[in-house]
Amino acid sequence: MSVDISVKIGGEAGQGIQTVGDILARVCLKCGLYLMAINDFESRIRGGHSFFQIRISDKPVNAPNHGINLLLALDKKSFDLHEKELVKGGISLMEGVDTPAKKNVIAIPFLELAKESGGKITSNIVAAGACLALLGAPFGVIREVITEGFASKGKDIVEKNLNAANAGYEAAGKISYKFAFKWKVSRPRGILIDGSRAIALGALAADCRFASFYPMSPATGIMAHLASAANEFPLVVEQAEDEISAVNMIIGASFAGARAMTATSGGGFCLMTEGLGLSGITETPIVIVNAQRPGPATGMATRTAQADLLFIINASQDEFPRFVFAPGSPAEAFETTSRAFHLSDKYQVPAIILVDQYLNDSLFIAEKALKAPGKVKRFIVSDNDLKKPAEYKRYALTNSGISPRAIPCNGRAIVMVSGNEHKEDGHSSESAQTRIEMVNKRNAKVVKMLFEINPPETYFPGSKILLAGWGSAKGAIREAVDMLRKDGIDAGCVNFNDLWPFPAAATEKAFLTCEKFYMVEQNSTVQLGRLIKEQTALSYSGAVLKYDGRPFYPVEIADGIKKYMR
Amino acid sequence: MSVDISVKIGGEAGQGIQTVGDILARVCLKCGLYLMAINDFESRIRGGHSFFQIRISDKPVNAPNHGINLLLALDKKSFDLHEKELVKGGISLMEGVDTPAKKNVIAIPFLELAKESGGKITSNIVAAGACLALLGAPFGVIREVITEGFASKGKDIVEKNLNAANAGYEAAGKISYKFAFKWKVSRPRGILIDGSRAIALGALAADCRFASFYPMSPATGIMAHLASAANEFPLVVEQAEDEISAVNMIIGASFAGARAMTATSGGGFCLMTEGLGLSGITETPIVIVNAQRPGPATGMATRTAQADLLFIINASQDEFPRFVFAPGSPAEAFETTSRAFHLSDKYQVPAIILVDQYLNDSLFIAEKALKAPGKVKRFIVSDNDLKKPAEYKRYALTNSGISPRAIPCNGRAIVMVSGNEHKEDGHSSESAQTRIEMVNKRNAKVVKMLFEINPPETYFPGSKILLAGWGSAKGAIREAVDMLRKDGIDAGCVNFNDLWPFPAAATEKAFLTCEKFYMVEQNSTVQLGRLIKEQTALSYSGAVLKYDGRPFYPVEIADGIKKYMR
Amino acid sequence: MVSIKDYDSDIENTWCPGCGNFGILAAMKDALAAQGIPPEKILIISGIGQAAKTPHYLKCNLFHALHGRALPLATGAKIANHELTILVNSGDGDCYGEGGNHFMHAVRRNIDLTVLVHDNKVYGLTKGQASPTSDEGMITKIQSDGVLSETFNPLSVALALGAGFVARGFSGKAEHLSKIIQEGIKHKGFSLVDILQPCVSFNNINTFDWYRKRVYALSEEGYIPNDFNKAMDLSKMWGDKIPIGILYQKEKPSYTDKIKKLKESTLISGEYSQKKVQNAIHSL
Amino acid sequence: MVSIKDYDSDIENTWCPGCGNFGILAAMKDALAAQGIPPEKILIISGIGQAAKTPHYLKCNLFHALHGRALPLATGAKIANHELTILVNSGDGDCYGEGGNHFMHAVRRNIDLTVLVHDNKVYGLTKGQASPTSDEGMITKIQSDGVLSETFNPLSVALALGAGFVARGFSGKAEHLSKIIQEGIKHKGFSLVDILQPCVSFNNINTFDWYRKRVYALSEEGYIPNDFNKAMDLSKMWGDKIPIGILYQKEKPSYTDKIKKLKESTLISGEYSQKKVQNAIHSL
Ligand SMILES: Cc1ncc(C[n+]2csc(CCOP(=O)(O)OP(=O)(O)O)c2C)c(N)n1
Ligand SMILES: Cc1ncc(C[n+]2csc(CCOP(=O)(O)OP(=O)(O)O)c2C)c(N)n1
Ligand code: SF4
Ligand code: SF4
Ligand SMILES: [Mg+2]
Ligand SMILES: [Mg+2]
Repeated sequence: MSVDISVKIGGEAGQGIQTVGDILARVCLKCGLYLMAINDFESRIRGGHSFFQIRISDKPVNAPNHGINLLLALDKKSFDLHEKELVKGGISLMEGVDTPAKKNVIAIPFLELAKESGGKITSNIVAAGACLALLGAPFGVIREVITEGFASKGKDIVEKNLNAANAGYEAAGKISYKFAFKWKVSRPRGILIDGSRAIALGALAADCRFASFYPMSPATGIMAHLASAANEFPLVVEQAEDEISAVNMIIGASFAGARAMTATSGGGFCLMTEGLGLSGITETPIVIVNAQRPGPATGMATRTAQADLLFIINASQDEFPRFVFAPGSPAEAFETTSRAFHLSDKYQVPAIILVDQYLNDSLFIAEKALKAPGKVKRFIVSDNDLKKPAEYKRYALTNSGISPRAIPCNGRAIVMVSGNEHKEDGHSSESAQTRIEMVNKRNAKVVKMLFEINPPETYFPGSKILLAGWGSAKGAIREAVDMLRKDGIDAGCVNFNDLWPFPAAATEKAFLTCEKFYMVEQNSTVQLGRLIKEQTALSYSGAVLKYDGRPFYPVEIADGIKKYMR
Repeated sequence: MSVDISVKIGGEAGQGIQTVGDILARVCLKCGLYLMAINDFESRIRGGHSFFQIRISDKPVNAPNHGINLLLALDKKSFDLHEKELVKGGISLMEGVDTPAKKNVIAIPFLELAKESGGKITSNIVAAGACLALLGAPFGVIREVITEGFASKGKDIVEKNLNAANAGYEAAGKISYKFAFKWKVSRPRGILIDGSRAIALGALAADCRFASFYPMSPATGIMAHLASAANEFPLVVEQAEDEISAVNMIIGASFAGARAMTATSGGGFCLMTEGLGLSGITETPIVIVNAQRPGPATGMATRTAQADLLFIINASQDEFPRFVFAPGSPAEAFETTSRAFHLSDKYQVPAIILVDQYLNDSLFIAEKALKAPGKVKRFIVSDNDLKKPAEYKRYALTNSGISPRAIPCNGRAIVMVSGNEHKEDGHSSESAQTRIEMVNKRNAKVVKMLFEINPPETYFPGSKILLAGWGSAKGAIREAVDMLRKDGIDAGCVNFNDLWPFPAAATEKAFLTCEKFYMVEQNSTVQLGRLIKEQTALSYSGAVLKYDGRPFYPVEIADGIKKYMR
Repeated sequence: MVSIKDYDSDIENTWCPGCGNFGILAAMKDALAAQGIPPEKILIISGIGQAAKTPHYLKCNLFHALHGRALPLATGAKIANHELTILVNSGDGDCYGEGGNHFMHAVRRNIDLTVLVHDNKVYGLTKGQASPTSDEGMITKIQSDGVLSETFNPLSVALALGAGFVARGFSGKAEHLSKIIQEGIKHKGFSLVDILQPCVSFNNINTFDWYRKRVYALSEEGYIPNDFNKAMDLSKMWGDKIPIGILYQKEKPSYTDKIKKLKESTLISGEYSQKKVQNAIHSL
Repeated sequence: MVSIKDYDSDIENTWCPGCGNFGILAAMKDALAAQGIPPEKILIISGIGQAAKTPHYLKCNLFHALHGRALPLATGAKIANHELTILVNSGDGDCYGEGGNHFMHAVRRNIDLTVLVHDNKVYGLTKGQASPTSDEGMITKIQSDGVLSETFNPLSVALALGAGFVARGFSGKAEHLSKIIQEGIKHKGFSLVDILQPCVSFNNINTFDWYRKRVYALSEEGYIPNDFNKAMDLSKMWGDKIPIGILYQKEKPSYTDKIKKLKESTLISGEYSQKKVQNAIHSL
């Protein structure tokens, strides 16, 4: 048996779609299934239309599927909008008392059942029960999940929700459904995690001590996770008056010795660009997460995009080294965030992590355990490390370009830092000679920074054609490759996590033997493709681009590539 | 006879160096000479060290010269710092009573002479007189220049300054000087103008009605010129509380129907990037001048650089069309500014003009008259132009991507504009389809915008090797070409004024027949070179880079290129 | 004559049912109709937030701009064409958080805008973080130990900045609010109307009920808003009794009044003159 | 014991001869020495401007940051290590213009910084444009018809924002100023010291002489700075008599006092715990 089923739960914001999705996901997890789920919602709090789409499989899945097998429509609009996405044999489950006219539509009186069991408010739980029953999930696991999930709210609430789930389960239990499959209780395949949470955990694992931010979708979740964990850690999460303040606060905190980060989206990042440069010229480590959404300006606040790459790489006036990363999954986001802190600290440069709404708000299974290190290595010197602390120079010229970094008021070493061009001691300078030395010193770091950069990840590297992408599109691209190969096309792919300093040699190697390569990006001007052209001897042959604010479906990519094959 | 003489006037800020320079420049102008002059100063108001370096020639000169023929040292420091730059036969003129030990140093008691003639404060005028006498300038012209220059301050002041000039002139009159030459009164070769003023005049010639800015070197001069002219025009110049306000104010003014601009430097531009995107997505025309200086962050406030190109082209999240220009002289700055307003208005996109401290603060002769148009064409519709004003849609889909632009409260057409992704009528939208249409609509403009882009300017285009640069480096690059050719190297150059949308075809054509081309830029990472690589099939073979905050001397470029020839 | 219906927009409203914003919307339509300003003659500028969606929900010329930046954008529009009647819809986060600097300097300019701040004491659109006006101690997902900063008092600050029209409205009293908005429109200069606006989704402290028990209209007590010190005292009143109405009003020249050349004509209707530009070029 | 000489820096001073900044520099050294804070134990953070050059001219740990952004940077440093004694040198443009929003919110946080605003009522470093505190009507190269905005009153605004330490100094009275700075350092919370600082190059209205004729020390009159209304009245006094000294002082918990976990240790001296992170990872 091979399971690959997508369930879409649609309704208004505020109808409890998330809860239904969460229950489904956790039941799957406890049954040893793989899954991934996307969240689609509008820039409003109540009403409108949103959905949660979960893909359940017995093999790893890392992208959403286009066709859906089960549509749980919590309102009429959801049915109207998504009915056409049902695959053959798929069915729609809706609120209703009468038997519907269409034969692939099943009506269940969720509300009535809820009233009878757990109360009006539990009608979404009734629906969850019904969904799971259709799919053939065992009620015992549902019971476990609900009991755990509502435990903090008290026994009574647990009971009500169990009743509601049961009512739904019973109501749908006898309906035969083409895509029902055999479930078994089994060890979870890993942990269930979205990008936001992964980044927050990565920051904790890197001993982040201070985070300052100004709320902005889709970055806020990261900070909410950090804030909720903060009380357990030597960590302060500060909401600033604006993004300018946020970035300057973290520079101040880092200068004073705390690892520090911020998270924002494009508009907020704009406001941080001057601060980014301050981090650059003062060589103060900071980590910035830029969670992309469609723009420019306010654009589409709750949608996804990959269109800030060239901006991020070139942001702020003049030039200075920086790291830019774009993880392809929550597990990578965890790793990358920790690494960003480490490398930013080690090289005294800003590190920027590019994620997006899709990655931040989607649930994935991380199979490999996320591990916190036993110790966190810092790169700060104190008097004991210095021959003559009283003569300490913050910007001492060195071969590597890295000067020993002391923190203020921590001994006899006096730390002087300036956002003006400065001498070795940190005082401002008008000298041409000093200017050249300092530019060269900062640029010199790139040599070693490049050694830290991971090559792009390859999948069927020897293939005739290669697809290339970055960040969150990885899962969809890899699945598209599988599809193309199934159709007899010798395709592979190359996915970039580490983007700057650009791994030019590794990139040339990755594309060495292919005949052609095609970019797959969520923007309209092929940003990574252009970067590869700038940085290597290579040119892409075409591109599959999507910029409607929704994540890639693998089939869209495969179809896009096939067009080039003709 | 061939004249090519450089005079450097050095001293403390506040010593009146500018006035001396100005007199020299105007005397040269009235004698039909060519000239160019640079201003070098520190980020302070009094004291320190600054200089004005004027190059005088009987042929057009468009870059400073490395060697100097006459050093007027208003203080000891100036002498110590610059003595070594003197060419053979060059002399230093200094304050002093005794005959100096060194034979190429001449001491004149400027202060004493000033006290006896025009008063203490006129000692710089005494020095100016002495300089001009050494060079052989006719006193009659000096008299004219001083009389005109001080006229607004009253007869008495004019008299005093004339006496001072005369005292200096007499004191140095008998000294024989190798570089003295024959002066004759003649028609000026053109007008004397710096980049700041040229941009301000270009804005006036484009009927700019509103300018808002926050002071920042080296952009402030542009606004000071505009402000001083404002009373004659329907123009308001507003000092904003910060750069964010400045850019949003001009968007508001432009939306309401006024052509509007701002000017800033890198740090301020950072703060404007979000507003730039707002202009992009709302298709509201604005003109931004970014006057470059070394960075990042505060960097070197009064120095020059060309290191913001890639930032400017990619600034703001997501993608939208924009124009980016980089004029190579004040005359081009005038033209380009006017054109920027016109094109921004026509295509409803932001236009950015990249200049720098060197261009803004240096004096050049513009030989061709600067001309204001008889009429300024606008691209605004009103009810009369619309079939059904009541059904007006600000973002109506069109083939060109340009929608008719009406202004608010100007008839029955209701104008609705949103920085969210929007429908044709301007209301926000969550639709994937609308998003695609609007991205495509905006991007569609690029096709026609490209037709507006001038190809890079070539000089000895058929040459074996070509130098390539952008913006203000043009004069120095062209002179370097002359030097190389004199040395038997078959060199030419390609200078970019119009940078975005990038003129890829014209660029490929320009480099078609050369064997190799070399970039000449004032940054450390070859920004234009990388852009050419990204946008064309071409790669540069090397680069001459300068990033010490000082402008290029042609000889540095020629020497840099020669290194590649070996 | 204009009627309230003329302002109806057919755009779907995305506010939560029961939101305090509806009262403000109603008051705006009422005020505009009462002042006889037809939809094509009003310009409404907003930032980003729930409050900032308002202009879409009534028929008007509109610019829905950036978070925090409505005031400078409106200032530019007003200077370009000072005959425009401009309202600004902003939120407490938009106007006093992200846009705080513009708020201060717009007051100093006394630029003739009527600024309606939908003050729900929370960031609504981004789901419930504290705003500058949130009560000290208020607990949110981010401020899990409660808000630590002192509550921002927009009225006191506006007064200290020298504002010439400082008022407070309550979205639960749309008629009273409409009157204030009308006075704000008539006032030639910067008019601040901070509006108590319950957010039913994220603020369960400052609810409709909470306010209804506390607010009282200054006008009913015969208060005359011309004394700075009294106004400052009233602005600080927050507890069992919360005054609404105009706290302070003082006529003084607005920004565009002070720009001499605007006496003759608006900037946009000025005349281009080739000759003058040519003169400027040659006045070297 | 620390002596004033210990703070000497061998960096060339780039201020104009006669500039009011020299008095402030002297007062700072005096205050630090009097408080016995050695150079290696003081951190001075500044924005950009003439004022912001100050930390280079005395021996200290320093961060010369961005124009307008000294306060958030200092806030981050203070939260990271609340044992730091932090002074901020800022200008009227830096603190009330570009940095206006941070000023408002730093006051609201009551973050324990001593903020010295060198208020020369002009943009010095950029050569004489009007600043927020420039007198209405002041003529400059840019404001050729005179400043049109109302003069920003930092003391009134700070009071309205709830500041717990609001003072005014005069750079011509370095001794008096030193005392204020010392009180500011001792005050646990946000301390604003707005300093009347003549700019001899660009402000020929508010000169040393002009001030000397007008300033009087509040302390000499036995003024007790504990009454908000009196302080507000004093803050608005500007003319023949200009009060200097502490206008208002009120002790209340500072921002870092309110963050519970900082009671135990500074953030930077906290302990990393692998176990806790691992717990967080598994608390799903
Ligand atoms: C530069 C920028 N930062 C952050 C955001 C995200 N954002 C949108 S609305 C909002 C806050 C809204 O709060 P408020 O102004 O009080 O309006 P409300 O929704 O409460 O009416 C924020 C932070 C943004 N759009 N742009
Ligand atoms: C983002 C940014 N904008 C503008 C500037 C230019 N700038 C430097 S100092 C200054 C004003 C200084 O005025 P003030 O803060 O009053 O200090 P002062 O020089 O008078 O002491 C300005 C506008 C800058 N450095 N950065
Ligand atoms: S979140 Fe609050 S402010 Fe926003 S619409 Fe809902 S109730 Fe109104
Ligand atoms: S310009 Fe003014 S503030 Fe700056 S150093 Fe000179 S006198 Fe002082
Ligand atoms: Mg709000
Ligand atoms: Mg100042």
